[in-house]
Amino acid sequence: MHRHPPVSDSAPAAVAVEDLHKRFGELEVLKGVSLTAREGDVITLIGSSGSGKSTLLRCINMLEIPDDGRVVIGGESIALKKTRGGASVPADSRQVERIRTRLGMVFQSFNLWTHMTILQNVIEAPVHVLGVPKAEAVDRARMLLDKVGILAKADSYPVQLSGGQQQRAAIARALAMQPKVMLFDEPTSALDPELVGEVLRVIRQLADEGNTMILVTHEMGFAREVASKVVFLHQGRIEEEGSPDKVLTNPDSDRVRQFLSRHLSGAA
Amino acid sequence: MHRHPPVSDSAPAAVAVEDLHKRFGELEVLKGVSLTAREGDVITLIGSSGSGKSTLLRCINMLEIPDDGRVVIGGESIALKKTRGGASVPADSRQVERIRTRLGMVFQSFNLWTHMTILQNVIEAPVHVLGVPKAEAVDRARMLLDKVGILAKADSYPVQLSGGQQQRAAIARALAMQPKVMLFDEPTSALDPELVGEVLRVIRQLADEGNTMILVTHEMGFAREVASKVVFLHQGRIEEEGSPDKVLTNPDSDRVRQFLSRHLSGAA
Amino acid sequence: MNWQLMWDSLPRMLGGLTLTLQLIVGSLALGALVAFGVALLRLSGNRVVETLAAAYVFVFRGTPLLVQIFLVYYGLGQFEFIRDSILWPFLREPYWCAILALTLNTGAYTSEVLRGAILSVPQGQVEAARACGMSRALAFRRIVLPVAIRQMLPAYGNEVILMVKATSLASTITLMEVTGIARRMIAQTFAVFELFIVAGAIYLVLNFIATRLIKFAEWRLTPYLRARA
Amino acid sequence: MLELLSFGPNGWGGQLLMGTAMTVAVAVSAFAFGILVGSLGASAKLSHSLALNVVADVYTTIVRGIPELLVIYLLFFGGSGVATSIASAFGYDGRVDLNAFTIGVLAVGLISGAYSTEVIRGAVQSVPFGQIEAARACGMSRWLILRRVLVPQTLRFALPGLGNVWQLTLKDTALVSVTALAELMRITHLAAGATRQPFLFYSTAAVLYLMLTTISTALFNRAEISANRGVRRA
Amino acid sequence: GAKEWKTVRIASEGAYPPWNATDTSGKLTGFEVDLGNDLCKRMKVTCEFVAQDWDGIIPALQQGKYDAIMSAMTITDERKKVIDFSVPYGTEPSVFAVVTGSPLAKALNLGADRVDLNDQGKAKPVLDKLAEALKGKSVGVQVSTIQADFMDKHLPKVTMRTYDKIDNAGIDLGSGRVDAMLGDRSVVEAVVKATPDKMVIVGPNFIGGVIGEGMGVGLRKDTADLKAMFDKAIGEALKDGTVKKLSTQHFGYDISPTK
Ligand SMILES: Nc1ncnc2c1ncn2[C@@H]1O[C@H](COP(=O)(O)OP(=O)(O)OP(=O)(O)O)[C@@H](O)[C@H]1O
Ligand SMILES: Nc1ncnc2c1ncn2[C@@H]1O[C@H](COP(=O)(O)OP(=O)(O)OP(=O)(O)O)[C@@H](O)[C@H]1O
Ligand SMILES: [Mg+2]
Ligand SMILES: [Mg+2]
Repeated sequence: MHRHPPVSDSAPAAVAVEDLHKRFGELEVLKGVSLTAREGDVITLIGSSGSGKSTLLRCINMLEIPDDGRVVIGGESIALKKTRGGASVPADSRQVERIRTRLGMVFQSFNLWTHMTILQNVIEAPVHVLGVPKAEAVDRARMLLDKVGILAKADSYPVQLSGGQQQRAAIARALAMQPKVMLFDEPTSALDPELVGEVLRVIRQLADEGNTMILVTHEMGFAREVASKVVFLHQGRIEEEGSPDKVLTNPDSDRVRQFLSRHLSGAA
Repeated sequence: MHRHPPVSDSAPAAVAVEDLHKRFGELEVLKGVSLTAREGDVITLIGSSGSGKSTLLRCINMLEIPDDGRVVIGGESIALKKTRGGASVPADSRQVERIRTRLGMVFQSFNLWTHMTILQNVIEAPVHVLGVPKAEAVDRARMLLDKVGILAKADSYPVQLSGGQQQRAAIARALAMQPKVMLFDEPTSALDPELVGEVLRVIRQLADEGNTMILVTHEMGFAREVASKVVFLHQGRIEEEGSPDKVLTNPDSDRVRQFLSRHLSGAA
Repeated sequence: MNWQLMWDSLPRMLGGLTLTLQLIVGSLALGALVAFGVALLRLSGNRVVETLAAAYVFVFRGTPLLVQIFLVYYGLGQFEFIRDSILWPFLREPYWCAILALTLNTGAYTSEVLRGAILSVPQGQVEAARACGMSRALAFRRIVLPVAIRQMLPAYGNEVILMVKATSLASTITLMEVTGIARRMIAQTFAVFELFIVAGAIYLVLNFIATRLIKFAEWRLTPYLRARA
Repeated sequence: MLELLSFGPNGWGGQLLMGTAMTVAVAVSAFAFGILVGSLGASAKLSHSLALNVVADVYTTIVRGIPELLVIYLLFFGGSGVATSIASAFGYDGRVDLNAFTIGVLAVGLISGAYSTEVIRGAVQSVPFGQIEAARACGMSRWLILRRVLVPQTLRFALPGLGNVWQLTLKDTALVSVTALAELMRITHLAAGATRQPFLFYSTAAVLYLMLTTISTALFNRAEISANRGVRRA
Repeated sequence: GAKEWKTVRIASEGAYPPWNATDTSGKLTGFEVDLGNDLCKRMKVTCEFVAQDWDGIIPALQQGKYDAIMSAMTITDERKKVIDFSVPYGTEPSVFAVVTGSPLAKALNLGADRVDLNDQGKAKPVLDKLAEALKGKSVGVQVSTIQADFMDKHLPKVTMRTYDKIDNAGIDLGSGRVDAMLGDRSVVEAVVKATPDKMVIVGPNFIGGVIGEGMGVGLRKDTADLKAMFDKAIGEALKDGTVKKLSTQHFGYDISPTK
């Protein structure tokens, strides 16, 4: 079985998160998270529901503005400033926009644009953000839709798709930007095992090409297969991180062991 | 490990689906599906994305009206009639409403009511459909929320919840009606392994109490653990059905074998 | 009912149709521009600008159009410096006063409709756009505005209908559009009822056409809603 | 000049105040009546009965399509006749005279109702379908879904539109002045005519209408905030 | 069968002083209200005055919302086609007003004090001169009035602008949007007086013809008995000087119709 090779420590950092804090009102969701993803890394975030995984991903591309800490993408630190009210905001929205073009994101709830067909969803950003010629974008989009197996649905609207089809459309939309870094929030939650295998193959290929990925998943098998590093988040803190073999088979933390022991070993 | 015992053939049928057909425009999604769930049965629907699993569940409680075929719940056949335009509609909407109170449903996309808190979401139907006294409904709701581990979120609104928390709220909402039959559309897609184990336990308990469940899942381990019968759907037809051991380990159909072989055996 | 009179009055009233149509089209087109600008200002994030835009909307939504037309037409003419300014050749004409008052009025209403529609675009849709690196402006142009415009069409349809009828108030500042002619004929025949019904029928036809156009636009622009069925 | 606006024997203050009160009374009654009519109209439009669709469509098209003044005239001149014949059908003979207030409320309410119909219909259609499906799946009846899920969610989408309809209704009451009901606009006409100070009185009327708007806008904003709870991220 | 009249409901606009007005307590007042009360006393009926906007005043009479109109309504052939009138109880000439010092102030001095439009021979030359003087000019009148009819009939080539209220024509005259205004003498006087030194009344008083036979009580066609009662009462009031007295009180001069 092809496992992802560990990425050497000397590779440049594609994403670095330093001491990130995020609060919603009273509730502190992230309590100081630090994480580095090197080029070619595939980092899997696991942890129980509500532990802050989605929030961490959303902070990385500034959909949520962290209250404290730094996010560095490809060596460039995203500048934040405080408003008079004490809230954090990006100092330079141009910078955030520029950086986001290098970050692809697949949302837990897909967020396809309902007023566009699937094909239009996929070509939208390449054409209007990157300025790719329309014909070229369409070609690439069709290729991507084919890769995820929903080319037949290219001219359907999102409401006409099954859950798994929507999720695949969202993946194709993110890939169409050819981002250096991909953030996936449970990209396989609505997919059947066959398709999970397909997505796994896509992710591996991207990683081999030197792209970086951070993904949230609940499927331990998938995490083990795909990851170069597994990070276990617990109540807004990193409880344990390391190679998949280490974290998933022989964790130091009792909490992680307990989490894994509840996992249905029944499957295979 | 506790496996679900096969239910005897003599138990009365809780849900019977006969030769169901459903078409969306040109696309025939269900092409004659027949299925019987006896009291205490836990039927798992598996199959690739777009094979019609959600549509089948939605036809059972008449959220989609089948173009042809019969649905019989607890011995009562749901009467359909044709409009002049040729579309099928329920002959008696009272009957459908009454039957739905005996059918719980958890949606693939949760569909929590956004204008209500989680607690209000859970007590809504018991209080207003079944006429349960408010105080009693609240007690039961808190008990259920506790069971699925989100009691702390009782007074939050759905947007404030993480994906897994929303899914658990949706499960609690369905259980609050104490339905005889539960329809679950990927009830664990957003849950981590620990919570999956928790849901498994709830489902088993319900089955032991004589309730019937039909659920769609992509997790073969979960299917194997929970099901008394596994049904494999392929392009709108039942390709194979039988005991979990039979279908998941030693299927007759090549298609099923192929589907399972792609499954990541890696996990355990 | 004097059917003969009603029939005979029709051609004369239709003589005012050109003017009525000019008022409708002119004020709707200019009003849409104003509305768009004002809606943007109201969402700009700049306190001062937002307050000014809100004040404009407040005043013009809050007072009857009749009073607005009256104050624009009779009020502005009271000031010596306006009569001496280069604007007077325009403001002297009831035609331009009517267009001005109608434009300001519909601009205020339409900007509210548009703003509401913009705010109702689901957050997830915007986030997805921002996550692709779209700037605020681009996300606005490609995602928010198209969805908002589709969403606002029914409410905007109401506004169009209101404007069609509102042009009839131009008769109070001496313009001889359809209603002006109707009132002049009433002065001659005292058949208030009959003549207002004929005029009403003309507006009804105009509005019927307007609503069908809006419905058609709605139908064309929302294939994704029809897709459900 | 300000003496003309005072509450003394030579001032129009008292009349203006009473006119304002009358305007509010007509507007509130008509708006409420309009919401009722609008809800019926919207449900007719959304129903699957072709007959109801057509009836509702004819209603909104005609009432919205003809100038408001004509609706008021029609009721003013025709309303009593209709009421009389309805009454005689119930065995009452004699003339039923609708007073100016009733006519005003009916006329403005019918107009307001036609606009509310459209606003409510649009709002109902923007409620995400999954929300209704979830309610159906619990066995809720149509009526219960309406009351517990559709109305609260619809309200959220409809409130801005209904705010507009309210403004419209408030100002349509000005046209009721043709029935000589002593509302704000008529008092303004009279005072302007009697004192030959049109600007003073029209500006005063504008300010009074603005005051009503201020109050009602505040109320609508509060309603919107409470209807929108749980919608945007906290 | 003729009904026995006990109360008579009379409509008035209440916004056309000094003919009719509304006071600051909302009550109808003015010459016509005082006269109406006097007439009712003579007819031995109770009077009830109702306010009604000018635009709908005739249709509402036909509908039976009230029984009579006293609202400075001139008796004209057109109106007679739809309603009945009593004998006139007052009359007023129509006059022009222009801005002080405008060229029209001179040009409209047509060398006649009073022009009876029924007297075609005498009226013709004056009207020709008038048309000549107003060539290319615009005149403001109130909508639905005899002055509008006058413009239509005698000055069809002159631009006419119609206003809801004669006061508005006055405002536009002041700001230079129209060159002249035409209206009932008492009302034009009031407008001119409200802007002292700015406007003047010029030219002759026009009477007769489209200007009508004076103001009468408007009545439904099916109430001949009421018309007879009003005719009789007005005749008495004119004879014993009541009309003259009330008119002097409200207008400062006598508006009794001249035979
Ligand atoms: N409203 C609709 N209009 C048109 N096509 C539809 C509609 N709903 C579903 N479909 C199509 O029907 C097919 C079956 O959909 P369904 O949602 O039942 O799939 P599924 O088996 O649940 O898949 P998944 O595992 O991805 O959720 C899909 O091809 C989908 O595109
Ligand atoms: N907008 C918000 N307002 C208030 N609380 C929020 C908001 N968004 C998230 N939270 C809370 O923050 C916590 C972390 O949420 P997050 O979505 O990051 O969890 P997660 O790890 O992705 O969980 P899951 O696996 O269930 O998706 C949860 O307790 C959630 O209720
Ligand atoms: Mg999450
Ligand atoms: Mg599905």
